[in-house]
This record gives sequence, C-alpha cells and structure tokens, in this order.
Amino acid sequence: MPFNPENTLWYDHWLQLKQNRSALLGLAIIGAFVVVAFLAPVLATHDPLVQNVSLRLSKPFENGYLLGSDDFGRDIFSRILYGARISLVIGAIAIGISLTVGTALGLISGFYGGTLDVLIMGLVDVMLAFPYILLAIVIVSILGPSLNNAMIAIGIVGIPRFARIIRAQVLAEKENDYVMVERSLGTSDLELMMVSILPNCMAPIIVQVTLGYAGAILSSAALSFLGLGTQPPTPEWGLMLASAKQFVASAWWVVTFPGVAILLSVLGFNLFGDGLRDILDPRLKD
Amino acid sequence: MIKDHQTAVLEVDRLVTEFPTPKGTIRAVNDVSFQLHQGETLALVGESGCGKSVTALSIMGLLAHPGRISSGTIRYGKDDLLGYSTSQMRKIRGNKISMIFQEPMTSLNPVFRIKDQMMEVILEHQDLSSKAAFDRAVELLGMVGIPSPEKRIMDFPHHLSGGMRQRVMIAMALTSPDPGILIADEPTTALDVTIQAQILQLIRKLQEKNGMSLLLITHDMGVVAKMADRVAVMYAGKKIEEADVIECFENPCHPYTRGLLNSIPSNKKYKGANRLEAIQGFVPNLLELGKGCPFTNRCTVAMDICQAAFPSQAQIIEGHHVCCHAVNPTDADKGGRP
Amino acid sequence: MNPSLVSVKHLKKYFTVKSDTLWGKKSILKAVDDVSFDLYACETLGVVGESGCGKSTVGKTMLRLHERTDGSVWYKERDIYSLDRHELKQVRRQMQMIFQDPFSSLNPRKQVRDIVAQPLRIFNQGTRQEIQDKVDHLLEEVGLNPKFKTRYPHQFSGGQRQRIGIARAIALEPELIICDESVSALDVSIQAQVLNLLLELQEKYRLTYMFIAHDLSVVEFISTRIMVMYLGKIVEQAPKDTLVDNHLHPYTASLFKASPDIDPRNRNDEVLLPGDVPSPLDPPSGCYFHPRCPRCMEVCTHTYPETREVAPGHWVACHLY
Amino acid sequence: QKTLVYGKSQAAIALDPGVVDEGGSSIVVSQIFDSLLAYEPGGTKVIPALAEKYEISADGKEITFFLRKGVKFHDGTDMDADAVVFSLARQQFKDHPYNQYGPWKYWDTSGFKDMFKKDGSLKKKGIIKDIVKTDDHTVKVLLNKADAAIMVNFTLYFTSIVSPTAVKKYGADFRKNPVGTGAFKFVKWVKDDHVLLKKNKAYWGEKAKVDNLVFKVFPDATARSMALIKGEVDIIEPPDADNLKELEKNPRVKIMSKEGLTMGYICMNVERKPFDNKLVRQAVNHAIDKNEIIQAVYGKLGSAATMPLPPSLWGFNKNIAPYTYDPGKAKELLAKAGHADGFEVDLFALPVSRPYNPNGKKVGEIMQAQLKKVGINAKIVTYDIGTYWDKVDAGEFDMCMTGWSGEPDPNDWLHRLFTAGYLNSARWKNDVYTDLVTRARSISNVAQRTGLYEKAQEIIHEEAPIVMLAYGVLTAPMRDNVEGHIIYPSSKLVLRHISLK
Amino acid sequence: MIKYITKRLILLIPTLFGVVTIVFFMMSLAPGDPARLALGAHATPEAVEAMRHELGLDRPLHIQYLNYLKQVAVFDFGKSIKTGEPVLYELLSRFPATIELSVVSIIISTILGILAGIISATRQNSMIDFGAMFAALVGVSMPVFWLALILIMVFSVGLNLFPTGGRINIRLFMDPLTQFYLLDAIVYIFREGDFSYFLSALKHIILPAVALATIPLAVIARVTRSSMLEVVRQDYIRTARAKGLSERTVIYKHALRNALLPVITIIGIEFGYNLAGAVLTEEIFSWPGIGRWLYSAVTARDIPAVQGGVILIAVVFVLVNLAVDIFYAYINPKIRY
Ligand SMILES: Nc1ncnc2c1ncn2[C@@H]1O[C@H](COP(=O)(O)OP(=O)(O)OP(=O)(O)O)[C@@H](O)[C@H]1O
Ligand SMILES: Nc1ncnc2c1ncn2[C@@H]1O[C@H](COP(=O)(O)OP(=O)(O)OP(=O)(O)O)[C@@H](O)[C@H]1O
Ligand SMILES: [Mg+2]
Ligand SMILES: [Mg+2]
Repeated sequence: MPFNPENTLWYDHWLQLKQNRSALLGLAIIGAFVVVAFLAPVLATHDPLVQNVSLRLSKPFENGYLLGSDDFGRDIFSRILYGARISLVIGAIAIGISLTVGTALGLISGFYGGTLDVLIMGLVDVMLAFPYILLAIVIVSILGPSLNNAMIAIGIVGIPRFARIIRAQVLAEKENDYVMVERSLGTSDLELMMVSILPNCMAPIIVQVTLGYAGAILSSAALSFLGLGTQPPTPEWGLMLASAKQFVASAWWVVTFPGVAILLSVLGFNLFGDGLRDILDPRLKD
Repeated sequence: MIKDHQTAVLEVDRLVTEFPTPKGTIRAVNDVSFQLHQGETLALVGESGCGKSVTALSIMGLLAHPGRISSGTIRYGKDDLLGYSTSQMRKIRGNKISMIFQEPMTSLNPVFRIKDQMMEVILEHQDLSSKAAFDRAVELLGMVGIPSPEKRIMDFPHHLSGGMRQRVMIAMALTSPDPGILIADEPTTALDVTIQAQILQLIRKLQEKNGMSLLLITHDMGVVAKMADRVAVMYAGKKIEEADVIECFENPCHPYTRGLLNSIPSNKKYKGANRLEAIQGFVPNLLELGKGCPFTNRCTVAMDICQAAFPSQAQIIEGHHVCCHAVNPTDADKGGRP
Repeated sequence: MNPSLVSVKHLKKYFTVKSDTLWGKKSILKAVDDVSFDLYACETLGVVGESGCGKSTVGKTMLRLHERTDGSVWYKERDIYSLDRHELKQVRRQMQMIFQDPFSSLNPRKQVRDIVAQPLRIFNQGTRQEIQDKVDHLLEEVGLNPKFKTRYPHQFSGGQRQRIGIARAIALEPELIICDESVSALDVSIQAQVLNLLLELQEKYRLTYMFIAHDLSVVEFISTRIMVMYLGKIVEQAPKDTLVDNHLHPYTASLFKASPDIDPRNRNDEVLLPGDVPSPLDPPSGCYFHPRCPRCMEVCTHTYPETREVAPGHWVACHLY
Repeated sequence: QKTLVYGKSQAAIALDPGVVDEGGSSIVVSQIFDSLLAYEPGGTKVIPALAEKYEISADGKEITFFLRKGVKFHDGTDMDADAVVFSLARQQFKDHPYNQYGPWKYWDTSGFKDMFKKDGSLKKKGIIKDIVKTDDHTVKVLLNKADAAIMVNFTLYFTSIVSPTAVKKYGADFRKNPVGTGAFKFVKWVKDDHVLLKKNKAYWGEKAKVDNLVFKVFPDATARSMALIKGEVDIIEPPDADNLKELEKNPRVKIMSKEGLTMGYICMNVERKPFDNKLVRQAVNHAIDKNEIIQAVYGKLGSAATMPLPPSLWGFNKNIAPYTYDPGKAKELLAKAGHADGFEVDLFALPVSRPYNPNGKKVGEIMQAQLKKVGINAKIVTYDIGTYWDKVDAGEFDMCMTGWSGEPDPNDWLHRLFTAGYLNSARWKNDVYTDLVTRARSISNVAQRTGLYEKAQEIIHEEAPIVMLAYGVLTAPMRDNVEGHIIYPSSKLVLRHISLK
Repeated sequence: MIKYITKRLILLIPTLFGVVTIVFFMMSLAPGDPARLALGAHATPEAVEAMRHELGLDRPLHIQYLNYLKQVAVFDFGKSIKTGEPVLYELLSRFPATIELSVVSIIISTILGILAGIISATRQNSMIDFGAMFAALVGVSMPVFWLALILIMVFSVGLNLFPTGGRINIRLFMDPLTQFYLLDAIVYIFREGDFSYFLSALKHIILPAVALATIPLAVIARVTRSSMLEVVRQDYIRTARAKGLSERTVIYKHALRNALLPVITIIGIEFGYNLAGAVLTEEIFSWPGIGRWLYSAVTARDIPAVQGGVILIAVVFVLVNLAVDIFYAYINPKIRY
C-alpha cells in the first residue's frame, strides 16, 4: 500500500498550521527572506561592494539608490539583499553545529543516564553558567573575529539548549511503555535511540531550530556590531549597523534599514517558531 | 427529608452543545433532555466521550472555550439558567448547584491552604464572619470524615492523599446550608476500589442527610447499581434510554444498554462462562455522525431506517423511555415525537 | 496441575527514591518485597491490589525489565538473572508484555505494520515479504483490517490500539504474556471485546497469562488463579473459585466487599475498610494491613505474618490462619 | 565656579605618569604633572619647565638640570632635587624600592636602562647610567653614550616629577591618587566614566582659568560629538570626519585645527613577493586614490601625504612630484613587473583609531576596492592591536597600515622609520639611503642636513617601500564659549590656557 | 531551608570548577601575547621577553593552570594587564552601575510585562491580545543595539529629551556614596531639597534601561500570558469557578498566584542576563558598567581581566539563578521542606 501523507501526524500538524495566522505570516517572511537570498543578484540594483565615495551618504531615492547609500557610497538596498544570504548561511551553519552536537549529547545523556549523564549535564551546566552573548564574545575573541568563527561561536553557544531540550524529551519519551516493550523485544540501543526515540523528539527540536535560527541571526548581528563577527566589506546587516553608528544624528537611513532587515527576518523565524510550538509542542510554551 | 420524585429541580430540555474545531464542529451534546427530581440520584452513564461531562459543564455554565450551547433550555426552578447573567449564575454555583470533579489530585488549588479554599466559598455565599466561616469549614471537614479536621485544614492540598482531597472537594461542595443539587462527575474513577467505596458511601449518607439531588456521572454500571434512583444512558452525544434503576438493569430496551450490561464481567450470567457478550465495533467519531442513530454500525438489530433518522423517544412503561427504531418501529411514520 | 512455567522465588525490588522534599533525602521504596509464586503453563494468574502495591513491578522484574534487588526468577529451570544478553533475548521471546496505556505503548511515529513487524524483524523471522504477510495475518487475528496497516496509532481508537499491542505481543508466538492493566483504560464495551480476544488467543496458542488488574470483576472473570497483593507483598493466593467463595485474608474480603455489585436491588450498607492505603515508602510496622484491619490483633502490630498454605494451592499471610 | 568638561574617547586607566602609555590616561596626567622641560605653547620649541635651565657637558654624557625654586606639589611638599631623582630613578633601577609599582612602559621601551637576559647577563646597555642629586636644586643625568635626541624625552609625561611623599604614602595606589605640580589637582576618579580635577591655585606658571576640569569618557565618537552639540561637554577629542562635518554645521560649535607632527602610511613588505619588485610598489602607489580615502575617512582630520615627514618640518622636499592616482599607469607597471593578471595580498587593517588613521578598517575597505580595479585582490586582515604589532614587527604581512607621531626633527622620521630597526616595518634596506640619513644625524648644520634629507627623500620616493597616506590634522571641536585653547603640534593636550565665557 | 541552600551551594562547586577550567584553557588558547599588550605599540622585543618572564607566561601550561587555581581559590584573579589593578577590584568598582541599570530595567519589564501578559491572557484572541503578543514578539526579535541607536536617534538627537549617555550630568558633581546614583540622588532631595540630581540621574538611566528592558519585557509578557493560559485550563480553576467566585477572584487570586510562579524564574534569569550581558547597551550608552569593561578587556586582550571577569560574571550569574531558585522554592507551597 502506498505511503499516504494524510495518515501521518505531520499532516495533522500541517492542518493546524494552516489555521495559525501568525505562523503563516512567519512562514511568508521566511519565504520572502529565502527568495531574496537566492535572487539577490537578480534583484539588486547595484554591486553590493562597489564604492562610489563621491556619492556617499545619498538619501533614499537619491542618485539611483533605492534606500540610499552608505558612507562608502555603496547601495544599501543591494547590500541588504545580499545580507540576507549571509544571515541565512550563518543561521544554517550555526544551528547545524548546535543541533548535531546538542542532539547527540542530549540523546546519549538522556538515554543512558548515570555517570555519562552527570558528566554531560555538568558540562552543559558549566556552559550555561556563562551568559549567552558573553560566551559567544569570548569564543570569537579567542578564535579571532571572522564570519566563520562567529558561526562556530554561535553554534557552540547554542549546544546546551539543544542538549537540555533533547535530554528532557528523551527522559519523558523513555517513560513511555513502548520503549520498554521494544527493549524487551531485544531492540539494540542504537535502534532505540535513533529509530524509536529520536523521531518522537522531533517536535521540540524543530521548534528549537526555528527559534534558534532567529537567535543565531540576532547573535551574529550583535557580534558583527561589536566588530567580532563578519569583517568588512561583507554586506552583513550587523556590520552595516556597526559602521552606521556614527550617523544616528545625520543619516537616518544608514541606521534604519539594516536594523529593519534584522528585525524582520528574526521576527519571521520567531513567528513561525512560535506557531510551530503551539502546534507541535504545546507543553513547551516558554 | 423525603425524596420527592415528582418535583423537578432541574430540567434539561433539548440541550445542544457544540465545539467548533478546525476539522469541523463537534456536537458533544446533541438534543439531550432529562429531569432531575428533588432528592433523587440520576446517573448519567455512557462510554468515554459520549458527552457526559459536557452536559454537566453546560448546566454549570462552565464550558471551556470554544464550547457553546447552541440551543435548548436548562430550567432551574422556574428560571432558565441559560438566561442568567454572570452574577446570577455565580450565586447559583457552589451554593445551589455544586459540582465535584473526577480528578481530586488536580482539582484543588495547590498554592492555597485547604482553609482558604473552603472559607472562600462560605464567605462568598453566606453572610458569616471569617471566624464563623472557619468553624463551619472545620465542621464540614469533620462531617466528610477527615480525622482531626482543625489540623488538616491548615494543610496545603499536596499534603493530602487522593481520597482525602476528594473528601475536601465534597465538603467544599456542601457548604451551603441548603445545597440543592450536587453534580458529581466521575467522582471516584481516579481512586482505589476501597477508597471509592468509602467516597460513594459518604456521598450517599450526606444525600440522605440533607436531601439534595444528585446528578451522578459515571461509566461504571456497578456505581450506578449502587447509587442511582434513575439512569439516563448516553451514546455519542444522544440520550438513548432513561429508566428507573431497577427497570434499567432488569429490562434494558436499547440494544446499547443491553450490550453495556452484558459487557460487564461480573454480570451474574457469566458464572462459569468463558466468553462475554461484547458489543462489536467502536464508538463512532463525533465528527462523522450522520443523521441516523449513532449506534447503527454496532447494532445487532439495525434496520435501514436506523441509517436515515434518529428514532424519537418511546415510552416503555411510566418513566422508562427509549430511542430505538427496533423498539418503536412505527415512529418513523409519525415523523416526530410520539 | 500443569508444570510450572515460571517460578518466582523471594523476589525483591527496591527503588531508591528521592523524596519530593527540598532536602532530597534518599529513601528505600520496597515496591516488591519478598514475593514467591509459580506460574503454570496455560493458566491465567490474576493479580489484584490497590494502586502502587507493586503489581506492575512484579511483572517488569519477572521480565528483567527492571533489575531485581534480590531473589530469583526461574524460567524453565533457568534463572533469568543469570542469563547473558543473548540468552535473555531468547527467553524474552517467550515472555511478552502488554501495557495499560494503549497509546504510550505504541510508538506514535511508527506505522502499525512497523510496530507489529518489529519483533519479527529483530528475530529474523523471514524475508521482508514474509514478515509483511505475517503482519497481515496477525492483524486479522486480533480483529483488525490489514488494510489499515499503514496508519499510525493515533488514528485508532483505544480498543483498536490495544489490539495492535496484542498483535505485536503474539507475533513471536510466546508462551507467556503479562497483561499489565491491559483493559483498565478501556470502556466496558471495548473491554469485553479485548477480554474475549485474549481468551480466544489463549485457547488457540495455549498461552499462559499473568493478568494484572485492579478491577476485581475482570480478574475474577478471566483468571484461573488469583493473587492478592498489598504493599509489595502477596497476602493471599488461591485458585479462583476458592478465593471467591472462601477468601481468608481480611484485605481480600474488603476488596470483594468494596467492588460494587451490579445488582441495584442489593444495596447493602456494610462497614467498609477505613483509612487510606499507606505509602510503600513508610509501611506500617508488623502486618502492613493492621491499621486498617477490622480483625487486628496485638501480634499483628509488630510481626509480619508468615505465608501459610491453608489448603492445597491456597496461600495466605495472616495471623488469623 | 567655572567647570570645563572635556569629552575624551578612552577611559583613563592609571594616573601615574610613569606607567601611562595611552591617550586615555596621558591627557589627564598631563594636566596634573609637569616635566622638567616643555614645548612652547603651540610650537615645537623646547622651553624650561620645572627645570629653569639645563646644561649638556662637552662629551654629551652629562646633563645637568637646574630646578625651579619654590615649586610645591599639590600635597604641599617641595619639588626639589630629591623629588626629581626619585621620579626618574624609580623607573630606572630595578632595586629602587618603588620600582615594583611599574611597569614603566615608556621608560622600559625607550632603551634608557640596561636590559638583561633571563640568566641575568647583560643584554643591552641602556642610555642612562645614573641620576644623581648635586644639591637641593640641581640634578645630573649621566649617560653611557652621547645622544642629542634624549632631550625631547624630558618634555614628555613619563618623565614627569611626582611627589615622593605621595608615592610613599599610597604605594601601589598612587596611580589612583596622583600628586604632581601641575596646573590642576586631582580630586576624584570614577572608573570608565570621568576624572575630576580642580585648579591648582598655587601653580608656579600660568594658572588655570577654570576652577574645575572634568574628563568625561565617550568611547563612541558620535556620542561624543552629540554631547558637544548638547553642551554636555565643552570641548572634545576629535570625533570621526563625518561627525566633524555635522559639528561644523552647528552654530554653537567651533572647530580649531592645526597640522600635527603625525602621518599615516601603508607599508609593503619588501621581503615578500611581489613587493620585492620596485615596479609593483610604484604601481600600488599609483593605484591608491588618497583623496578618496581622505574624503571618506579623514575628512578634516587629514591631508594627503606625499613624503615621509610632515611638510611643516624643515628638510621636507617640495620638489618631488608625488605619485598621481593613475590606475592605467599602475596596470602598466604591474604588467611590466609580470603581474598583468594581478595577485592576492593580505592587507592589515589597523584595529584602533589613531590621529594618523582614524579608521583603519574603513581605509582598508576603500583601498581594497581601489586595488581591485588594478587587479590586486586585497584581503583585509585584522587582529587585536597587540597581535597586530607583533605580526607587523615580525614581518608577517603583505601590506600593513602604520603611522608615526614624531618629534620636530627629520631624524626622528627619516632615520628612525627607514633604517634597520623594528620600526622599519616595510623592512626596506637601502645602503645609500642609510648612509645619507646617518650622516645627517651627526651634523648640526641645518642647511647641510636639509640637503642630505632631501636627497634621501628622492631615493625613498623612487624605491616606494610605502604608500604615503595622510598627514594628521589635530582638531579640537569646542563650544563657542571656550576661549584660548592652544593646540600643540606634538599632540600634547594642555588645558590650562582655556577660559570659559 | 539553610540545609537546602548549603546543599545547593556545595553543588555549585563542580560547576564553578568547570567554569574556571574552561575559561583558563580557552584563554590560554587565545592568540595575542599579554606581555606584548602590557608594553604597548612599539615595545622592543627584549622588553616583551622580559615581561613574559615576569608574568610567568614562559612556564608550562599546566603549572600556570595550577597556579591560577591556587590564586582563584583565595579570590585572587590576578591583575589587569591594562591597568595593573586587581581584576576583582576593577570588576567590583563597575558593578554598581550595572546593578542599577539592571534593576531599573527589570523593574520596568516586570511591571509592564506582567501587566501585558495578564491583559493578553484574560482577553485571549482579542485584538488587544493579538497586538500585545505581536509587540512582544517584535520585542524578542529586536536587535537591542539597533533599538538603542534608534532610541538615541529619536529621543536624544531628534527630540532632545534625554542625554545620549553617561549616568548623571557631570556638572552637578554629585558625591556618590553608594555608587547607585538614583539612591545617592535621593539623598540630595532629603538633605538639600534639590531634585535636580535625581532628575538628572533618572533622565540618564531611562533610555538605556528601556533598551535593556525590551527583551525581558517581551519575554515576561509572553511567559505570563502562556503560564496564565495554562493555569486557566487547570482543573482547580474550574473548581474555583464552580464555587461561584467572581471572574476577578478566579483570575487575580486563583490563577495569578499559580501563573506567577514560572514568571519569577524567568524574571530571575533575565535579571541575570542583564547583569552579565548588557555589553551592547552599556557600550552604546557609555554606561560605565561591567559589560563595557569586559568588552574592552576582550578587545584589548587583557587576558587576566577577561579570565577573571568572565569567571566572576559567571559566578554572579549562577548565584543570581540560585537565589531565584531558592526564592522560588520558598514561595512555592508545592515544594516541601
Ligand atoms: N474543549 C473541547 N474542544 C473540543 N471538543 C471537546 C472539548 N471538550 C469536549 N469535547 C468533545 O466533546 C465530547 C464529549 O466530551 P465529554 O468530556 O463530555 O465526554 P465524557 O462523556 O465526559 O467522557 P469521559 O468519560 O471520558 O469523561 C468528546 O468527544 C470530546 O472530544
Ligand atoms: N522506576 C521507579 N522508581 C521509583 N519508584 C517506582 C518505580 N516504579 C514503581 N515505583 C514505585 O513502586 C511502587 C509500586 O509500583 P507499581 O507500578 O508496581 O504499582 P502497581 O501496583 O502497578 O500500581 P498501579 O495500579 O498504579 O499501576 C509504587 O509506589 C511506585 O511509586
Ligand atoms: Mg468526563
Ligand atoms: Mg501498574
């Protein structure tokens, strides 16, 4: 009999998602964000790196700059479009790191318990003893400021959250009789973990990935803003803001648009993540 | 006090309660009517999900969002409760009509002492000083059989066992000097058998003492047999049979009621038998109900008509009503009530 | 009488629990405390007792799903606790368990066919195709339409889910099935269907059941022998008819009294068992039942009674006998 | 009570003039302490300060300072020969009881004292041999070898005279409780926020014209200039070029400026390919549009540089035609050098703001774009400032930004920066050049020296080891009621001249 | 209670040990030579060498680690390379500024957040609820540093209502007794009847506090709302209604008491984050607190300062969370002790 998607739990979730206006709005924003990232070369009116110092700080719509130009005379609009790519990549890689490492740690810790659990959770506790942004700053400052290192730092900093969520979920899931039944049938630990338990932990993982994505974009912007992340002339939004700082009094557009871009993309992920949480994981509400 | 089985203190008439959900509207209570008389115990039985709790909550006006009563009346004395304002309703709740719930473990507020939770109801509905209210609360706790009530009243709910909590719930429901109606929604299902028996006995004693009417919701025919004066059987949101308790057990007319009784292993007829006479099939999904009798797909005596229309109510003897085409084959022609 | 299939000897299972106070003091919870009994082939041993008295723990410890604290469990002359991983796997093949909650015992993210096929797959019972055919057969056996096999558990009702669990349990054609409150969560009409199914399967496959329930009427109906537990100990054990007609232990008597009769004409207002079930963390001294016992004697307050065989196959632990 | 509030960018970190090495502290220290000598207001001439006069012995190995009499420290003790010896000796001698409160960064790095290896053996002999008191008001500094360039150091803050009584009293905490002879007395210091000073009514020289002086920290240039616009501060350390433009528009703000003795430049590592090729270096010189950089980054804070010393200094060769911005020519030269397809280099961007380079990253970004036009792909690299200098000094770079704030003598520029030594960041060596500037150093005739220096500049222009970027312009934006401020070309800040209207 | 606190404190030891170890080794991996930094831009290689020896950087790493552990055990975090002052002193002297800012911002966010949360929850799915929750989501999505800039742009530059940075008008020469300027300024009100100090301090703290309050406010509002909705679904709320209590009593007495329990934890966590993570806000508003101090230590690679600072901040953070846990346990009757 062919696989019928309507049978799966996911289908129910999809139905619920369709009812959730804010989640759809979030999805739309994320969609737009992804489209912009992919089509940046098509949509951009200028090369994001080309400078025109004589036209620096043009106002929006002046000199053919849709959203004005920055202090090097680069087109802010095009830079924002290309910035979407960077943020998308930063988020993906950072979350990728937190997800894989965090999931592995949480799964092992929750599944085996005992000393292993104490050790892993001890490590997680230590990591959580550092405030998020501080840890990221310290890690980047050790690795050296760059886009890659910022992604690694944000990824590392995100690990404990995933580990904790997954451990909690594994512990809850382990209580279910099916685990005991499957174990009594002689199922191997690996199969139990990967095939039986992990899929049941997907809901909070997916939610955390979405919300974590928002957090990663925000953190990378903050790191760049502090000069610890992406380096110029990359059109990264936080970086654009960092150099726009000095224009708060004189050129509002340089300050405003990159911030709006960050806000919108983060909002998109948060809206979507929030909606997903309502649907997938009602217990986990904040 | 004497039981006066003629005066209806509560009259539910053609009650329809619905829950709009993303997948469609659920009619949890579908055209249900019954009367609760002075001092009697009416048991509302039926399988899980058939709408018993929703009926009770509809009466109390405590339906959870998004539930709504779409038609029908609930007459309390002379008034329709559905027409009551919020504040009028509040005067009734906990005073004239009280309710206790299935889960004694979660039905008490964990952050307040028993004292506060009990005194609160008393002070809300009676004109007493807080000292008097406190004394009354202690007295009530004593009445429901809690040892050293003056000490226990200072406890938080988590200090008490499940049975004790259920006693507190009952005490709280009976604060009024003149409790009219007690609605008990599966008050003992979460408890151990020995504790369940204690609680049931307690409810019975209290009822005898102050003559209140009891709407007892349960799915356990054993509890019904022990407690009820009359029985209303519900199936998938419909009331399908109603009768005096002895009549109901000895002469069940609806195939479902019969099946239900046959399903009980402690039924005398199973002495020595090694099979039960079970009802086949499963309870239908409330979203997929047609116009007909919801029991049709499990019924051994189903006819064509059963698919098409829900049977109207027929009277077997005085006080014994049933909704079944097999029992009352002619009523389809009459196209309405008999 | 049939030969003994499983023999449980002085089984103990203690849990160390952190009490829920802030101090987190650890204390010992004697969930199962020195329990001995035999399971005979093809019989149904009913186990009743109030919540928390250790019924499930006995079942799980018998299957070594919990490690024991002490005692032994002999399956056909072999102590389960002395087996290595591989041998244990083979023994477990013969002993299956069905749980109370028909939802939590089925993995919600697996299709029904995968759930039922899992034991077959693990024990290499043929090719994929053979296994699938077997699954179809099993589903029919338990009264489910095989065309639903690609569905997920949540698309079934409670009774149907319990049938899936049963299908999985009989897939490897075990000798023994431990039914832990397998029908408690079901409505009576559905419960009756499942009980019938269990009886049918027992006849067909010559199964042995250990049937755990707190509902006396169900146990009474299905069992051939009944064991009554109170706070981790067996208080009485006897063939069904003996127990029903001639129970000795005061606790057993109260259980029978408390479980409501379905005859509305027979409403007796006898004195009921007073008080609450004590916490197994802090059991009373002497006979655990003495604070609630209507026939308590002085000796009961300080000495736990020995288990005595008062009649062939009728064991009771009470100072009265 | 008049209060002058000065908005600065960096917080003070220590107020002991001997341990200070950065702007945040030095501008505060300069108000509290005096040195033996000073620059004339607004000029580069050395004039007496706490020393009324000095004499250098014929062999140049003995400097005698004659101290001003009647000068008192803020704590009321006398400024005398003991104090001078104490102030200098504590930095010079390891066994001095107050040497432990270092590090004496400037002193240590100026080569004044002997350096030892780990095993205790002498590594390098220091310039100064001893500091001795001759009488109450005379101090002799004995040198190991003659060095005319040392005199300038006695105008700098690290040779300031501190109150020995106070040092003894506060010990390690002297840096939080500075006591000097300066025009302002220390009152209070709130870390990272502000330092409060008050007028020294007993000052020996021109007394301060305000009663209180506050140094308030605004790390952010925009915040600083906004504070000026709002009148929260009276005068500020120069902000960014763009802020300056904003400030110019404000009628309540006036901006003073003066060319300073400072310049920013780009070094090409001649030890590495492809910069070992003169043509490539010349090509880079043609490829960089200084004016664009100045317009975007320096604004009023700099002017395009042509030669490796400031034009206001004697010896500056006006006759050399500077490299023009000519990408075509640059490409041509690159092609000639065999790099028609361009190449890739690392460009070290200065991580901190300096008078000679207000924003290294921005300069880098623009240069990157400009170099790209001639086919050079520059990758901007940056480190924390410590690592940055480490790598630059070790020659681990292709191109780097650096700069110099020097003394008013061409030797300090042409000799110091382009002959063997760690300051020769381009690692460029040219014997003819070295010979010219070494000869010029030993001669005292200015005209002769000028000739030699002009020749040297021709060589350096042709060889092009560096790209001259900008001469820094010292700028002081202030409220219109601030009067009498004097900008010192040496970047020293002296606030006692200011009065408030 | 004392026993519980002691136990929790003892349990902290391994965590803190982990913190010290991680920080030490992370910072040892960090490039950049403290000796070089100590000596500044154009130090001669010889001087750097000598400095390295003096700082003990030429010893093997494990010896350095053991020495560091020994020091830390007696609260000696070494001296800042930049300033030569003990790290502990440096940190503590900046701490009051940060505490003041955090407290004000957490007060703002607690009051407004709980209010918004309750209003939203009691009007679930109304326009108000939707609006408030959307705003809260915007709040958590807000890049704080950007908000800070916008606040300055609008309220400071544009409307000229607030100063751009600092803690008080410097020309007032306030004598800080406690270093908590708002408190110190109140002294002036009582002593001299002079409100200008207080007003100035207030004006200075408002923008940074608002910027810092955004995220906690949004989080608190969301948590309050969802906790409230969760609680409202509980059986005991149904019981309270069945008792005939007014909706007001049900919500504000029965529901709120329970709903606020998780909110308290959140407030504590957010307060901890504010105390430790106000780097960006302090930087932008020139607020002389520990965030800014640590950031400048990081950028200057003042390794002892970063090591000590990070450890101390982690300790403070952990202690704040512990305090909240204890408080939570104390007020929550569900937990027995
Ligand atoms: N809040 C709700 N939203 C949607 N559907 C609901 C809601 N509450 C109840 N229902 C539906 O109403 C029907 C009747 O529910 P009700 O709780 O009255 O059953 P019940 O007879 O009390 O069952 P039980 O014996 O399990 O308590 C159920 O099918 C349930 O799905
Ligand atoms: N994993 C465990 N850890 C700690 N205590 C346990 C564990 N499992 C069971 N217990 C305790 O052991 C006692 C016996 O539990 P068990 O589940 O066997 O009781 P039961 O008779 O099956 O009860 P029920 O009828 O509620 O299922 C209980 O008090 C329970 O709290
Ligand atoms: Mg119900
Ligand atoms: Mg159990």
